Amino acid sequence: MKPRHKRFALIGAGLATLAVAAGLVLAAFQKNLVFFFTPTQIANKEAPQGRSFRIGGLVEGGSVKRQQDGVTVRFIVTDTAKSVPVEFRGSLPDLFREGRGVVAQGKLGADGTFRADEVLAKHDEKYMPPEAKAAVDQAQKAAKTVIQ
Amino acid sequence: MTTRDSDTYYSGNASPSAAKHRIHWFHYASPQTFYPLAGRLIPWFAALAVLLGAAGMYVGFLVAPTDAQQGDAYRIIFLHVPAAWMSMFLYVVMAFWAGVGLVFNTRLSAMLATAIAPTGAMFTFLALWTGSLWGKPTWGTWWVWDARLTSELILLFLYFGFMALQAAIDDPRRADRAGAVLALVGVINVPIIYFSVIWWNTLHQGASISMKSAPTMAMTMLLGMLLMALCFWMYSIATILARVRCILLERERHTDWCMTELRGTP
Amino acid sequence: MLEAVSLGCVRGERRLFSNTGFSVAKGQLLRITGANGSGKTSLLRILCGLLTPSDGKVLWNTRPIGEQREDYHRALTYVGHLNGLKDDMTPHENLAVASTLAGCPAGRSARRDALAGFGLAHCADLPVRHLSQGQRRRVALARLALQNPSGIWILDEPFTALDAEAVANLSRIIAAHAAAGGIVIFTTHMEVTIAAANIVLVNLGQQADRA
Amino acid sequence: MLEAVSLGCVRGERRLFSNTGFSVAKGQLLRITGANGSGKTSLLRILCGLLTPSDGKVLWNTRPIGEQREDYHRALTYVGHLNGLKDDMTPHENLAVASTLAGCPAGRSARRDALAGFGLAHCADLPVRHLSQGQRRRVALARLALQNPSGIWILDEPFTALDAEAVANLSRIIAAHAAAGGIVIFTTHMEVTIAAANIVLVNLGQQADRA
Amino acid sequence: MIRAFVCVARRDLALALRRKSDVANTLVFFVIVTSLFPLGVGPERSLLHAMAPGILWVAALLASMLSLARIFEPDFADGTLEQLALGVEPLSVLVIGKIGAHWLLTGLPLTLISPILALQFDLQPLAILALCGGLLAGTAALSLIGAVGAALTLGLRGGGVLAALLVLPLYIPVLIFGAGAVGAVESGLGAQPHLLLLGAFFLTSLASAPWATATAIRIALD
Amino acid sequence: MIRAFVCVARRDLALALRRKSDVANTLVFFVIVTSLFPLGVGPERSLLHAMAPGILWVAALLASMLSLARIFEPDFADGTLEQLALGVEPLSVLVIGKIGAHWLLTGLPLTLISPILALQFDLQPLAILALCGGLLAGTAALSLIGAVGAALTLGLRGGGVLAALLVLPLYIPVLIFGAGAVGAVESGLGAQPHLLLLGAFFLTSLASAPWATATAIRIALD
Ligand code: HEM
Ligand SMILES: Nc1ncnc2c1ncn2[C@@H]1O[C@H](COP(=O)(O)OP(=O)(O)OP(=O)(O)O)[C@@H](O)[C@H]1O
Ligand SMILES: Nc1ncnc2c1ncn2[C@@H]1O[C@H](COP(=O)(O)OP(=O)(O)OP(=O)(O)O)[C@@H](O)[C@H]1O
Ligand SMILES: [Mg+2]
Ligand SMILES: [Mg+2]
Repeated sequence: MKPRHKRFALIGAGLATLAVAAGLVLAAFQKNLVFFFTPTQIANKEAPQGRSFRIGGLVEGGSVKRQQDGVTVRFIVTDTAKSVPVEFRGSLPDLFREGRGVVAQGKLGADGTFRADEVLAKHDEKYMPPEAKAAVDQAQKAAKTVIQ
Repeated sequence: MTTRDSDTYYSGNASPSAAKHRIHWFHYASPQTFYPLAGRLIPWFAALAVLLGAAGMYVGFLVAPTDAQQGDAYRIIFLHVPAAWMSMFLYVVMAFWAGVGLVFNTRLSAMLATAIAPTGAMFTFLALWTGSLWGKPTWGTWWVWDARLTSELILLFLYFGFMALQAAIDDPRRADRAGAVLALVGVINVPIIYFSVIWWNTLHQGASISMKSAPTMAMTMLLGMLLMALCFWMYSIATILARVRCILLERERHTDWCMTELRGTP
Repeated sequence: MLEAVSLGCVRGERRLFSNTGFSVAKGQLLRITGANGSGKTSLLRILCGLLTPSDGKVLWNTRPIGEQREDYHRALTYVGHLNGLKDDMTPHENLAVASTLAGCPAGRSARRDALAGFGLAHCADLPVRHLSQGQRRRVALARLALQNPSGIWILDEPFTALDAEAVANLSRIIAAHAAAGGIVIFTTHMEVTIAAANIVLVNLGQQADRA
Repeated sequence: MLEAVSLGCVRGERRLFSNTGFSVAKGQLLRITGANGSGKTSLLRILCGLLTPSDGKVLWNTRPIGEQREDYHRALTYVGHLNGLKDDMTPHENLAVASTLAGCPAGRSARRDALAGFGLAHCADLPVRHLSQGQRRRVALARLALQNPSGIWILDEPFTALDAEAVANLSRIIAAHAAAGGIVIFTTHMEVTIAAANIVLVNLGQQADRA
Repeated sequence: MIRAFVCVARRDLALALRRKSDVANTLVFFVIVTSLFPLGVGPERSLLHAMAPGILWVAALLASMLSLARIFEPDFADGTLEQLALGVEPLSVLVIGKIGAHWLLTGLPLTLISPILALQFDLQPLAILALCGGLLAGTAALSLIGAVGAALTLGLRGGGVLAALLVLPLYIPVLIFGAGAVGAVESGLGAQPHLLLLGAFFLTSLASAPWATATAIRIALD
Repeated sequence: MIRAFVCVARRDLALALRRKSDVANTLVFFVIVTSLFPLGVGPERSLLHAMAPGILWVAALLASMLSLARIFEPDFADGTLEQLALGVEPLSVLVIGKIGAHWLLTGLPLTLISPILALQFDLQPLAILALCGGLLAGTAALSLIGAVGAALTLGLRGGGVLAALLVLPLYIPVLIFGAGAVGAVESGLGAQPHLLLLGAFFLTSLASAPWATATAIRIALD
């Protein structure tokens, strides 16, 4: 092989390798590779069993109940299709509100209740003043989007 | 791939005639002309940075409305987002100039890369710091190992690695070239940072501003953010130019033009 | 033909030499002289393409060596201060690797002859770590016997550690290579007589004290 | 007075020499000759006490050196194939450590003079890793100028890598040491003229091919 | 080209087998690290089980990193590296040969021995499979990336640490996905996406690392 | 004698500080190992807490072991070791100088930095104290024992591994008592007996290791 040809061969091989790599990445994103699981996934048994994992979704309106002991909180996490009850002992983040996003880390109990060690608030990418927000909420009342 | 490195290896400043041909294109790439030009530009960029910064702060903290979800805590956005943008942008610019230096053996572009690194690292740190400050009230934690946060941390390490590598090498020419290799290898991290929120579902929010759709953000908020971003940009240019001037003097102190320059400013 | 065009070299803060030019044609010997630290090794490494000169360029057959690295390396054999031998391998194995990398793999018998030519027949299968200083140098030099006959040899102090007999032998080999149309560029502090028609001298002068 | 009594040495499977004996008195030079691989380095290391001979013994002032290691080492300076320099330290620092270990710490000015004597004044404060081959050798040899004047010098190929001027200088220094009542034992493959009254030669013969 | 590649790889293999240390060193290190933990942490089963992916992967990563620190150094010191750079074939091809040999001597044995060590921690068979698969691609990626760091710091003052500092940011994703794969299986999910990403990581480094390494070596010889 | 001892120790300190690597190397390694674990194991608080003594001690032990592997090697390669052996003072005294410098450069910084790393793992103040005390005596013992191994394997072909194999059995008691001290405090018991044993271990090695090391070096030079 002449030096020129050799060089082309090497560059070609490099590019081909990169192409295959890109293919693998795309294939990987077809599967679930996630920071948290949604209630639907849990319902479909796609979430880990007997192991600590994260669950994400919206706090269902009116579901937050503080227990007698004052530190334990129960609420329901939903992705509008399915929902999972969550139990948590500890202090909640400021942004924890009903109807807002939440991510909780913990284990799924045998009774289907998710026992959380940590609760984080997740918000979306929308920033707007309260008045505008109210207006938007009015308009979109029915179609509440599932957070990504 | 061999032609590439062979160019850098043998030609470059080894061919004064080539420099003469390029002179129209690369007029300002010659240190003698660049040095005074940079000196003249710095005050302008610095002034712009101050003005834009003042305007951005004013809009961000006094004009922009409270956010419906987060209240006033969201105002940290005016530092966080511009800093995060600059951290990625500067890395790409740095890698670009380092690569140009490696391929064409031009001294100035390598020095530019060296000068960019500390500013880039500073903005990366700022993004991480403001981000975790912001995370505590909003998410309820300083730090989580999600893809956006981890990859941004890796970016900081890459900046550090670049600087440490250059500091460890005495010979400036070798330092430039070794740094360039590292910078180029690290570029792959930047798209990962940017797209991480799309590829994985992260705790970090997705993009509020994108090319494809209208911003999901009130106009005044957006304005404040853009002003701050411009301010950071101008600030970066000013500091980088100043740093390049220092590096130039240090490296070329034996040349005639540096001698006269140094004597001129006692 | 190998040409150096106004080469300059700066190491650390010191300018070792500048505006050094010469050309060596086939069949010629070039000896570089100069005191310790005058930059001989640096010049040889520039000629090999291992070191980038601070000014000037090296041409081979009128083209810069960087543009034809593969062809140039095929013609080139460099024996530096370091022997480039693996301590854990035998002379035989070392030669096998070296000749393959140089693009002209040598068979076992060719290697045996090369080693015998340098008086190493009896220790060709000892690991190099057990050889004496001079024997190691001989193994490094044995590569010369395997490369193509019209190539460029660049030798940095090839005579160090060799005994008188080996020095005479190497001088003979160098002279023969030049006579066969090869190019030899070398440095040495020893007074060696090489029976060759055409020796060019380049002097790098005293220890480089200039700024 | 240093005496070798019927020394023998076996390395690996090979017997390098046997029944080698000699004695060197104060003011004498001993040059050991022999082809590459004949065992010169091994002999010198035996004389230093670094290598144990397979037979025989080394006496200093009629007592075996192993029984008076501290006194013997105080008198001894060994410069081997390896320079024994730390790459990251400057020549100055290297000399300071070496002289302290040898039991006669040298002050800054003494070290400066020693280095200047070997033409290293201008690179006395560069890290050794930046020095050329010959300059390193000179630093190793500069230790000789700091040790006690009636000591034993054992030098293994001290002239390698030195340029002509430095070779002449070292020969002068060796001759002066002998004249002052010291002992010098050395090997070299170069033809060096040392203006000393009393040179003893020991030949280890051809490359040791014997089983 | 192939011939020179094979020659370099065989040379390195032969040298390592002759010294033995290089092969055994990494393995012994790996075994020691993973076995010391139960000693240090105490014998609690569930604890060890939960720690297993992390320990195994961190140990593998460290073993690979440490053995890489000296991949080019001996060649640099004895002058064979400059002979490689003066060889007829592109340096990047020879570099792949060296890295390949390094992987055969560290990554592969490490992968092969890992199932045995995993038994210590009660991992399930499927998780062990994910561990091996991950290590196979992961250690190869580590070797490739590490070689760049080693070449960049060749002959420098702060060598070892600096290499670690340069290389670690790029190691972290490998660690996360590698340990993630095992964890995913343990918690009843598929390891596939993690493994695919590791594979992609490996291929990307395969395409870019040899070039970067070769350039870095030339710079170091300058 | 004191002068030569101080000279050797100062030389090694100066060299290390000049190369930086040698100091930073161990520290960076220690920091990296302890910080990689949370990445590999996952962020579960209680798990990390339980693992803490083990992780910290294993990391310290590995850091010390790895840095020891090359304590005599560079001196051997550049000929300064033979100059030490030809020095006027007994080699064992010079060896203590070298080991002392090594400890100042690895054991001490490691001990000093360990409280900060311990914070990552939520250890209580008393446990951190036990950790530091243990590391102080423990790393010194590790340096002494490790030096014997390093000298024994100097110039041998299987170097690194062999040293590890020789030295490890002696390291393990240090690990067990060291991690035990921290664990004892965490579970409400006193760390004293563990610490006393570590001290005894240190003194025993101080009395015997330098002599053994010096002898091994002479053998290696032969
Ligand atoms: C240490 C933690 C954090 C890190 C490392 C981080 C990093 C980044 C980076 C790299 C970007 C730029 C990427 C892009 O332009 O798409 C970014 C953008 C952004 N971040 Fe963060 N972030 C952190 C925490 C937070 C928190 C806590 C919030 C809000 C609660 C936040 C809100 C945003 C917003 C609104 C953007 C702009 C997105 C856009 O419009 O493109 N970040 N962050
Ligand atoms: N990185 C560096 N920094 C400072 N000076 C350097 C560096 N590298 C080399 N030098 C200096 O450059 C010169 C090296 O020259 P070179 O090794 O080419 O000498 P030489 O002519 O081959 O000498 P010798 O005959 O001793 O082999 C020395 O004076 C050395 O001090
Ligand atoms: N461990 C060993 N096993 C086998 N042979 C060995 C061993 N060590 C040394 N040798 C042999 O002993 C001889 C070494 O001799 P030595 O180094 O003393 O030679 P020398 O006379 O100094 O040679 P030179 O002039 O080349 O320096 C060599 O022939 C070498 O092959
Ligand atoms: Mg030289
Ligand atoms: Mg010898």
